[in-house]
Amino acid sequence: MTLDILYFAWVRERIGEPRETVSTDATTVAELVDELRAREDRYALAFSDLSALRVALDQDLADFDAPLAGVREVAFFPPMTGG
Amino acid sequence: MTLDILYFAWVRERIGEPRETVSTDATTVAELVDELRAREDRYALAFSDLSALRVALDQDLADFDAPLAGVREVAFFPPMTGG
Amino acid sequence: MDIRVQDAPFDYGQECAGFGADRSDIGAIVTFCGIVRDEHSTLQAMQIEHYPGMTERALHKIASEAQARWSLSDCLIIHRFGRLKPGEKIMMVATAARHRADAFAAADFLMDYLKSRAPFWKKEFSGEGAEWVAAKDADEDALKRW
Amino acid sequence: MDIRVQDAPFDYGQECAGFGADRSDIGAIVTFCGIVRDEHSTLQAMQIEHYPGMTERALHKIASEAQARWSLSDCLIIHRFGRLKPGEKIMMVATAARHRADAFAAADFLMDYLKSRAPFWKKEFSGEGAEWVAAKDADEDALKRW
Repeated sequence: MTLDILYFAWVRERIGEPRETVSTDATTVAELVDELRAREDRYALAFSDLSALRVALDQDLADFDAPLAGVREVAFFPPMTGG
Repeated sequence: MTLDILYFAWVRERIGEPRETVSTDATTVAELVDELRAREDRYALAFSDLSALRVALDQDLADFDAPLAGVREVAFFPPMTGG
Repeated sequence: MDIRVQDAPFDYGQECAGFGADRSDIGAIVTFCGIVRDEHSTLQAMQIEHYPGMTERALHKIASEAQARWSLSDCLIIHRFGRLKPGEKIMMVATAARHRADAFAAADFLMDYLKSRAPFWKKEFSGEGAEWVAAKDADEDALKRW
Repeated sequence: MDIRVQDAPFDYGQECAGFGADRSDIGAIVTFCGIVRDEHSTLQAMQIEHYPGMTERALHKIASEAQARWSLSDCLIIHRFGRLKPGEKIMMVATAARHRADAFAAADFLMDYLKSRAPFWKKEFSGEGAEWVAAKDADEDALKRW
């Protein structure tokens, strides 16, 4: 499966890029995070504390145990601060 | 004691004038209302249901059993509808 | 604190634009505007009567109470009296604060108290005659929230 | 329903003046405006990042939820992104309703959800460096009110 992964705010800064396309066999967000963490230190650092992160699947907020089947776009970011 | 009495909204319309000066020996608002009621039908009509009326003494809301000692201006009106 | 009771119309947009404009400690502004509503196209005019002297006194008291309860940077009340046409703006309040919760609560509080504790009375004129607007129990009940 | 996500400044006064101007069924308007606060004169700028696409989607969802919960005549959200200076207006919401309770509740609700459920992130730049604004527990807790 091919996924577009987007990063925002300090997650983007730690990863060092705003988006990338990855090929993965992960079936859930949590599995995808494990794959990313294993890649390089900057990923391990960005994903070190999942409680400080939020995830959106195809632009809707989701949980980390959500399945990735049918998903095109995954975004990781800190809690939002709008308004 | 001499008092300025003011009427507003439908109380003013029933009494037929916006204000008058009265001499009274009433010691409370309730006694003053009794005196006014006894005057003429238009007063009796205006003061027929005290639960539909509010009173202010020297421009502060008060109760009908409030004393009149030291008061200069008494106003009667229906519940307010500001905003 | 800026409190105005007036016969003349006011410019809601301009008041919003100018409110708190010269302060750097404001993070949140809430405004409320009350308008003469005419849902069924039957209303010809609304006459607003007030109690000169007591009105200003009551509005100052209500605004002071809001400033005592919440951390406000500024507070504005404008209320018209006289004859208004449907669609005309009756009154407005504006509150400014560091944080939104204070600005919201204070504006909501001001409106609840203005509704039932400021000496204004409204009379509606339609083709069928004129009628004083009755106070609502819900408005009196709203005061218990505070 | 009017929702705008934009880099450019907006004119709060003009938006307030125009909002609901052509409707006769509106009795109450509530507006909220969020401003870049600089209490201690240390802030140089605020950078607002957002998630294009999801932002518009989230704002529409929040506004639709407000319209489903309350009886609203109209609803406006404007939110800026990009680099803002102290005192600049970040965003505004406006709600119009027949009665004030609906307008107040809906505006308050919109702000609570915008704060924690719309994909914006703020970074503050001062002489001492730059820092991402952290989400507050109180903002997340505020959602439980609804």
